[in-house]
Amino acid sequence: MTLDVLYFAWLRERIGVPRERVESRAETVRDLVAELAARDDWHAAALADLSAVRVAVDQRLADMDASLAGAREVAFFPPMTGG
Amino acid sequence: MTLDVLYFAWLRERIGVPRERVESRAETVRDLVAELAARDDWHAAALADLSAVRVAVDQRLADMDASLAGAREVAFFPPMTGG
Amino acid sequence: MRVLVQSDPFDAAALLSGFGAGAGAVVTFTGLVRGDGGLVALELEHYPGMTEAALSDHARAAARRFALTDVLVVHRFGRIELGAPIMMVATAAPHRRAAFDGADFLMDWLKSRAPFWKREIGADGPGGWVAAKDADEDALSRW
Amino acid sequence: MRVLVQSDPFDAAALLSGFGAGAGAVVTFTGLVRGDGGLVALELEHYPGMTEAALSDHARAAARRFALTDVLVVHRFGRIELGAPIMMVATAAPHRRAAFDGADFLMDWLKSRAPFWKREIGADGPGGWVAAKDADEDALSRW
Repeated sequence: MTLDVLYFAWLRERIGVPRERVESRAETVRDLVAELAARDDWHAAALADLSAVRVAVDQRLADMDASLAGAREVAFFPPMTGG
Repeated sequence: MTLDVLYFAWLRERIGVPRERVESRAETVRDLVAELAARDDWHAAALADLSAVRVAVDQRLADMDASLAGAREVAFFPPMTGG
Repeated sequence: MRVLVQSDPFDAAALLSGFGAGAGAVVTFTGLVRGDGGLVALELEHYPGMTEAALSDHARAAARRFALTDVLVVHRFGRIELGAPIMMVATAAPHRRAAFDGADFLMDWLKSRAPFWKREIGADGPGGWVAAKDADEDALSRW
Repeated sequence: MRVLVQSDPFDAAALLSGFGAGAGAVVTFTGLVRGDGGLVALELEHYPGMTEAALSDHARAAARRFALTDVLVVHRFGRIELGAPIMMVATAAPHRRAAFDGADFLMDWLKSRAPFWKREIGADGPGGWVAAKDADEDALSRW
């Protein structure tokens, strides 16, 4: 499947792009993280500590075990600091 | 001693005046209530149920046992409903 | 710190201009005349002299207790029409918890310790005095 | 109910004009850029699309949960100078408890669930990203 993968804040900076389109066979977010981390050192470093990473699937907060069935957009970002 | 006695809200209405100057020998607020209640039926009726009456001595909230030594102004009123 | 007791309407935007400069969090509470059961206005009586002193004392106490960097209290008396603001408190603090708690505390105090008395005005003229609520007394005991 | 996500400054007085008509209680919370340790501005990044949807969902959830009669949320992104407002929430309800709790709940949620990320800007340019606080996560677990 084709996924738009978005990065925000320091994840965007470390990976070097705000978004990328990827071909993926991932069934869950965790599978996708493994695929992305295998791409290069920057992805691997940014996604090394998942306790510091939050995820949204199709713009809804999700967790690492969330299914990607039917998903189009996955975003990775640090814990939010709004307000 | 000479005291200015003030009434607010329904106490003012039932007693019929917003303030009056009284000569008093009261040592406490409770003594003053007894003196006032002895004046006439209106005072007696307004001050009959002290659970519905609050008091301030020299513009500070007080209770029925508060001393009137040195006091100049005593106010009686229902529970407050500000805000 | 600023305390205003007045019969005129107040301009909230003007009062809040520059309020809490340097703070990270500002909370305001505004109480308005709500149209229950044919009410057309409220008439507020107060205790001139005591009101201002009591509000100032309590604004200072709230500032101390919650480390507020600014406090504003404005409270009207006299006739206040349906839908109009009766009063406003504003609190400023470095962080949100103190600003919220300071405003909440001030409101609980104002409801049952500030010397104001509300009477309902209906279409036919003055109605009854608003009764104090046990819930307001209970709210105050939280602090 | 109104949700605004914008880079421009907002006019709080204009947004609050007519807000909560018919309510008895209106609470507002405003978050401002506080000048800690040489900070001259904040830069806020957000997730366009998700931000608006998440804020709207949560404003509706707060309205339902606390029986609010009106909710306003406005949140800026981009560069925000020292002392300027970052965001504001306003809640309206018949009584003060619901208005306070609704605003408090919305703020706890916004702090750690709305997709915004703050970075500090010092005199020499961009500094670090603001770290999420455990206290904010704890605050959310109250509800």
